[in-house]
Amino acid sequence: MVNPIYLFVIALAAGFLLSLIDKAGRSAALTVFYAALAAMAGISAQAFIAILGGAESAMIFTAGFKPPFSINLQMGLEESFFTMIVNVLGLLSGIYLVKKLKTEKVYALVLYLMMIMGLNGLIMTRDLFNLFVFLEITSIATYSLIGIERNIRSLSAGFKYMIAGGLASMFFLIGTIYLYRFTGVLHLDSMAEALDLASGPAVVLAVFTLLISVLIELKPFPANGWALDVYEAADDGLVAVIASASSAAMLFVLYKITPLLNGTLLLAVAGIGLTTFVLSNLMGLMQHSPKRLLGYSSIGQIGLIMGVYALLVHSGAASEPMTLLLVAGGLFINHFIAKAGLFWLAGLVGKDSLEGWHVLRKKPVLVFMFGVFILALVGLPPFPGFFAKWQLVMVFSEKGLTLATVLVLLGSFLEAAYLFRWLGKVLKTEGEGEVKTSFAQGLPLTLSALALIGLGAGFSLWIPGGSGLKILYLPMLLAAALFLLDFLPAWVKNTLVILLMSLYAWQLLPGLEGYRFLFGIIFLAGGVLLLIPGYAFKGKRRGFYPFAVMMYAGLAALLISESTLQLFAAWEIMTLGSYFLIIRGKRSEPHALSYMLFSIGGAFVMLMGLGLLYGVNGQSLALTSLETLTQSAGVIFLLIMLGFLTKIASMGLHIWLPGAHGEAETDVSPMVSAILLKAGMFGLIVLMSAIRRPMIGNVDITYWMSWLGAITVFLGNLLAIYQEDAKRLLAYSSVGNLGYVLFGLSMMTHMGWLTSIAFALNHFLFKALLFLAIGGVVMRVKTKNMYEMGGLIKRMPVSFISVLIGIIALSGVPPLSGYAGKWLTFNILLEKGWYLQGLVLIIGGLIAFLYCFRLIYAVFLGQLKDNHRRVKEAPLPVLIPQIILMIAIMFFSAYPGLVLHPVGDFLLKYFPQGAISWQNNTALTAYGHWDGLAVLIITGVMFASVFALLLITNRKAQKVGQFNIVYAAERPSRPELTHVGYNFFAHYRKALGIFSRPFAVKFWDGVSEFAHSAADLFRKIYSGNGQTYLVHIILFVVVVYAFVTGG
Amino acid sequence: MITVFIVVLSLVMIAAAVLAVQQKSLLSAVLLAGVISLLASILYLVLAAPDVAMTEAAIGSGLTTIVFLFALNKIRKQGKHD
Amino acid sequence: MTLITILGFILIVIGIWGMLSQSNIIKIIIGFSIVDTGIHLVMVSIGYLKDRTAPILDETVGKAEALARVVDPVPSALVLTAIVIGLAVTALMLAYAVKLHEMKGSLDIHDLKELKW
Amino acid sequence: MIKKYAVLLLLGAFALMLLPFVTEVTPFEELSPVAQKYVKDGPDELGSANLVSSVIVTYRGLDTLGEVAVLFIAAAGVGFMLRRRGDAKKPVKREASGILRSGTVFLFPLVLLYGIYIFLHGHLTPGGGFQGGVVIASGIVLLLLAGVSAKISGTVLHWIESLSGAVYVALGVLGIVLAAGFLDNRILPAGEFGRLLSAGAIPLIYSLIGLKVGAELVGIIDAMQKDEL
Amino acid sequence: MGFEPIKILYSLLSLFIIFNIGMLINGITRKIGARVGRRHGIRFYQPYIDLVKNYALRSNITHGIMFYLGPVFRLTGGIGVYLFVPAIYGSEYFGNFSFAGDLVLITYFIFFGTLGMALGAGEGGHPYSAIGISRGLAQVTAAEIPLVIAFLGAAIQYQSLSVTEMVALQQGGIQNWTLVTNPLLTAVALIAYLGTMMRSPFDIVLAPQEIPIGPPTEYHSTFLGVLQTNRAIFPMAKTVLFMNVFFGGATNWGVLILKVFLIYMWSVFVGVVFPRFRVDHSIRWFYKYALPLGLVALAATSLLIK
Repeated sequence: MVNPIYLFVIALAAGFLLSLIDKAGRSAALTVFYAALAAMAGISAQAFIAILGGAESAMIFTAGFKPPFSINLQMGLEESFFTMIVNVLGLLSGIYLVKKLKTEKVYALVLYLMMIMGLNGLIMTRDLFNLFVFLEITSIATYSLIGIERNIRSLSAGFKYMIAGGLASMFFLIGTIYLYRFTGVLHLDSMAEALDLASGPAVVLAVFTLLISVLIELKPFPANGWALDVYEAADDGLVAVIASASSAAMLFVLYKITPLLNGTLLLAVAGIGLTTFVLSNLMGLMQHSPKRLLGYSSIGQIGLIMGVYALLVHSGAASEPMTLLLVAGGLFINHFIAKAGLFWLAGLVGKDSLEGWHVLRKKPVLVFMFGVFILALVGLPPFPGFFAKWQLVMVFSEKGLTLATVLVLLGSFLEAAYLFRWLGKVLKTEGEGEVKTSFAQGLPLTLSALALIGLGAGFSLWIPGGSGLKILYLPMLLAAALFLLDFLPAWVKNTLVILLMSLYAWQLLPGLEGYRFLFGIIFLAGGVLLLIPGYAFKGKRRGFYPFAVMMYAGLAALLISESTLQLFAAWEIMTLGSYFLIIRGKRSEPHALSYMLFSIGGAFVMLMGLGLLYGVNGQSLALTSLETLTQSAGVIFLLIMLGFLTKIASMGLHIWLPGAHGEAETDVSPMVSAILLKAGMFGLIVLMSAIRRPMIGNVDITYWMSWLGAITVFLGNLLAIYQEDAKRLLAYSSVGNLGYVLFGLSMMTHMGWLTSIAFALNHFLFKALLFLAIGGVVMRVKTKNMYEMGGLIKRMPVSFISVLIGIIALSGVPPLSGYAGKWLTFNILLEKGWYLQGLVLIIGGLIAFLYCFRLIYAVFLGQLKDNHRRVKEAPLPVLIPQIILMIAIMFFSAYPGLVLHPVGDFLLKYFPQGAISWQNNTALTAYGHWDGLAVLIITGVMFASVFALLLITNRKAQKVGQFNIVYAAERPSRPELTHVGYNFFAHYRKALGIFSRPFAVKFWDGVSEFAHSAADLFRKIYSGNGQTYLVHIILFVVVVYAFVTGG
Repeated sequence: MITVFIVVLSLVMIAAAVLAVQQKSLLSAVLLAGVISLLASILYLVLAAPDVAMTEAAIGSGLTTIVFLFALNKIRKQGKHD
Repeated sequence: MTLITILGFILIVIGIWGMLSQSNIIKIIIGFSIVDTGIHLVMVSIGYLKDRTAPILDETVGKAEALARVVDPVPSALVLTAIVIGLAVTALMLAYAVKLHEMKGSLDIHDLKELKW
Repeated sequence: MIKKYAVLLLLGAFALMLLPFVTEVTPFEELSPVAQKYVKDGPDELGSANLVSSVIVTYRGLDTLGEVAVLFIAAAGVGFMLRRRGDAKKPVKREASGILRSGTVFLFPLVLLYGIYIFLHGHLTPGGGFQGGVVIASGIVLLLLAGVSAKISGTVLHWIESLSGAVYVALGVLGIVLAAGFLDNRILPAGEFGRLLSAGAIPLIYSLIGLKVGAELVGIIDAMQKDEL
Repeated sequence: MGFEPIKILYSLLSLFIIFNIGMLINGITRKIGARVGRRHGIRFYQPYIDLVKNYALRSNITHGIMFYLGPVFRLTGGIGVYLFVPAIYGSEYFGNFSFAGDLVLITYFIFFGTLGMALGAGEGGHPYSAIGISRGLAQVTAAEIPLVIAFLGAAIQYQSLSVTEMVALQQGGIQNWTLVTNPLLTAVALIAYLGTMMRSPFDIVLAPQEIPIGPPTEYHSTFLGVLQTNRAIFPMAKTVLFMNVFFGGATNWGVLILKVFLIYMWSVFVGVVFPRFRVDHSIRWFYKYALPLGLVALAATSLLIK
């Protein structure tokens, strides 16, 4: 290992000499500058590698005396890592800034170098006063560099920063000198040994002043207005260093002074950190300036890291280095890279509005990076933040830190809200403009994006239970490959994906049993089927296939997941993939956002549940540990269930669904509706098969689930009948249909579950069919409003037949497959005796007829509109799966037992008292019987006979011309006059309007409104006045001290 | 004796500080701040820290004041352009 | 020398008062330098031991008796550094002030509200 | 108005918070462990009579190097902030009174000499590199005021500043090579206690510091006094 | 239970019988209606004449394939409902095809015809037929609420979904009929019956006055013939079902005819007495009165079986 002191020697020597070298030309100076930065990065990286490889950590004793007599520097594992990332970031940001550095005075180079050196010093020094010196070096260099921008915004931000930093330094000095007074040393380790916090209030005060100074540098709420201004105004390359590297160094300082702190102080740090995290992310909701938004996010993340770190230390979890590394380290490195990347991007884009960032779309690679950074910040797989957050929740739950977990997840949720809003805007806003990139700017971005991905992979290995994530490797690899192959035409990729997915399914499915196999068929075979329409899309269809594969990867992994980690990772990957699929729709942006937010919210609630499970059940990650749960089973059940309920869009949590499914592309709608929704159901089955009697106190949760299911059916269907938009109608219908599923599951009986599965299978078949058919129509007629269509049976007969079959199956009218569910529903009602819910459910089911008819009538019947006289039948690739699905429906209608019988047998495992038996093709229960084939044949024969009768008697029927009719003594001349489409069920609205009021929408709107006004209220404290910021700092100090001392 | 000296000196410094803070004229405020430093350097002598005393006198009261004055001068020359 | 410690803290509070109440940037910087002076006084007073002399060995204070006769040299050394750093910061602040005045034509901190919320 | 009182109230609370520092802390009864070592072994180990100097230059030498760097950064920063736009006019030369001019010309060498004296004797008497540097700088300020040389030779200053800094760092590295560690002043023989040429490299380092600090301070003042436009 | 080919013949016979009953009752009720209104009215065999006439008519036009298929769906629905009901209790051969399914099947199969009719009329050339369907569907779904409650109640009471079983449990005299054992539920059922019979006050769907060309009138000639056939069978099928579930069923054709006639008369009387509801009125009426009554009946039923 190279003596790490050379880090400083190189920086100082280069710094001192740069202005001389510059006289020989700027390129010489730049060469030296980059060489110095590279050498520093190299030295620290080499030290890191050496120490990882088992080398002793290096102690540097300056002046040749041992501490505490002289200043010493330390280069251990932590230090080498931190200096390495700081130096590498410094080098990259330096490269990023090359254009600026070429033209600025040589001072800029000097200052930049000194800033980086200062950061190294902050990290390495073990001497308190020396820390102060390095702090000042860093600060002063930073203040000066902020002046690099010759504009008033930057300058005033810099000034505010300076006076705030001045106060922080003051506290640092006071703390330092008093600690010297009490311990007689300045060397940190000796000081920690000599310090006795119990010996008096002054000692506590001394530590407190030191701590508070470090905290102020870490930008706690509300003493952080200056930092926000700096983030917003300063140069992007510089802010990347300030936000990432400087924060990293300061966090490390916090880490170093931790031994001085006691429990109360640690709790104070935790409280401050988490409060900052939640509030700054709350305020982030109101931000429209990208850089300020990033500022809020940075401050929040730093707060999160310090809060979490303090709690880990306080709870003793930090004594396990791996825990500290995975949780705090993961959160940290995630933020470190992603935030730097985003600030660099900000520099490239140079727009002052979130919408303006759409220019990134001109360069797909940049969008990809942007996505990587945003997703990493939100904490989604496969990025380190995800694993860190997961481990955090596990550890916190184990230690019983529920409140902290809630705060962390709340803050993360708020952050996700604004980050995804931004992402959506970038992906969807239309407009002019472009981004110019250079190699120097592209390099740091590329490297950081790659680093995030690589680290994500690394964390997935290091995390406990991470080996289980292997199940995701192969599919994710395919997704990654598809990113690279995105330049290929769509049909090639489509074929590739279909082939590989079929192959994967072929490998996977035989290993599954029971309901897993059934879901496997739905997820994978269904997935392949629904990829076929992809051939109808021309061009490259950029960005479709990677995410489609990601979604299916998540789904497939869900099937075979055995640990909570696998389940959750698969869940998130699936969500992520589907989000990107959904947002492809033309007007999808707000709906995709609400989909994502509900999903993330649900996932976080679920995560709480999984964490709790981990905590109370002996730190087990196995899903089977749900079964042996003895305490808190009800709460865990409820939390996990809520996550799944969000995905199946139960009433109240459903408001994302209509837009998300309705606005998606033709082949995406059936994917997310027919397939994706089943994931929630699958989750529920996994959960409920483990916890059979979920009680909270004396309340049986399943009882309320059944009510929720019934109400969902009723309201979902009721809302569907009012829709004018064909796809939204189908979407609301999905809400209702999943209500049946929930209801059936809540029965907790053999037959109940069978009902549920029958509904699910059927829903998959008909909803895929309907969405494809309607999607095909929408592709052709370019509108989704049903009242603008009509008479399309003449132009699109196959689609018509699909819809006809689909709605018969949907409505449950015999002889088609939908009837199975209805029949079973009556049976389970008798069995279970929950009549009231059942009644609501059945009434809801009746209402379904209304929208079913409307769908087929308004689109296909009535009169053809003038502008649709030349539309063609939907493209063949869209029709083929429809035909397959129709055959499948017919088959399932005739032989329901072929599916339900084996699944029922499997369910006996959970419910030994099976209540349904099979005689050939007849299903028998204690209450009734049903022979699907007989019904189909009888109906078929009757139909054929009557048809034959009519053919015989009326075989010469002549087609009447469209306008060859008279009504009300008028001969209509326009098709609109002969087609009633708008507000078709007006009388229903008149009669039952009260139920159609969007209470849920209003509720969530209210929540959102509340959050935004709270955000607006809070952020008003950042008045922009530097003096007010000082008041905040002093106030912050006094208040925290009052809390710490309890008086 | 020495205590009285310190107390008197302290009172003068506090008065000077209050005056410097509340003073309307920037020039006098700067000079008062310089005076505070100068008096502080006397106190450093009392505290048996001649090195500090020298430094404070040279830097704290001397150079700092000069820098202040130069800056004020520069600002004055810029004039008000609003 | 608790008296000087107290004086130091009083100066600190007065300086902060100036920083918080004066809107002129120069006055804020003056407040800051008063705070600095206060801190330095506190620091040096911490290192003082009653009835001892400066930590410089000469004829009157020999090597042998030094241990019992001199004050703590460490705070002095620290303060030396702190003073220089204080100057550096003050100078930079003044540079900011000059620059801000040049661009804005005003020294009022209330006018620097380009960025908020 | 309310704001004013609120601030006062806040300051009151703040002062109250700081109270334990005054009421609960007793002065040192004896030297701290670290100081004891410095006082006891310092003169022998380093050969410096001024213990503060030995602490500054050697025991806490890294602080001092950092401090020099801080000043260096500040000088760069101030110069950077107040840089003139490329095509600025030449500064107007101001005429000072004749007495001041001739007085300055007479005084300047003396001031310079005094500064050099201070840093060379840093290990013996109060004062050292910083103080000396300041004195040199104030001499140059005098020159500026007198308008003797409104345009201080940037090149010379640059060279002094850069080279003294670089040599200082190089001496530090020599410490690793020749003595026990970075910035160890025992690269030169300790010499006879109390002599000018003693205390190892302390006088040398102090000189370098003096030169560098002086140059830096002049840089700051120069940047401040230069006329815009 | 189980299927034997001979059943097909018996079923056809059963169908034929019920068709004639339907035709006759149609005629008779229209006569009664006219007499109440102090008109002379038609001959009781008039429906037969109309039917023959319509089948013989030659004005063969169509608005499209669905228009053509609509009546097919409709009649299939009507016949199907009947064929899934075990008409004569205890008769091995007049049990129709009830082996294929139970009460639930019948309940849902009622919609088969409704849907088909709606589809057919939907493709008709006139906007008003669509309005008629909209009203019809709305009203049907509302009227189905008491219907479902009634059937569910019966299923709860007898702990079975099989119509045959329900009838079996009602054997042994009038005291065992649901009418007696659970009058509240039967009341609900009778309300539902009204709602599904498309008679006043719930006949706005057919509403010839407001809508000059209601859905059936779109159809003519053979189409109308098919629909008329259905109008003979379908109400009878429903009536037979009600009879089975609430009125003890029938062990021979005589009892069946008597009971069916009496139950049918109920709707006729109400229809004669009450004026017509608007659709939103009737929806609200079913939700406001029938639903609560149904809930009370359900509660009573669940108490009853305890």
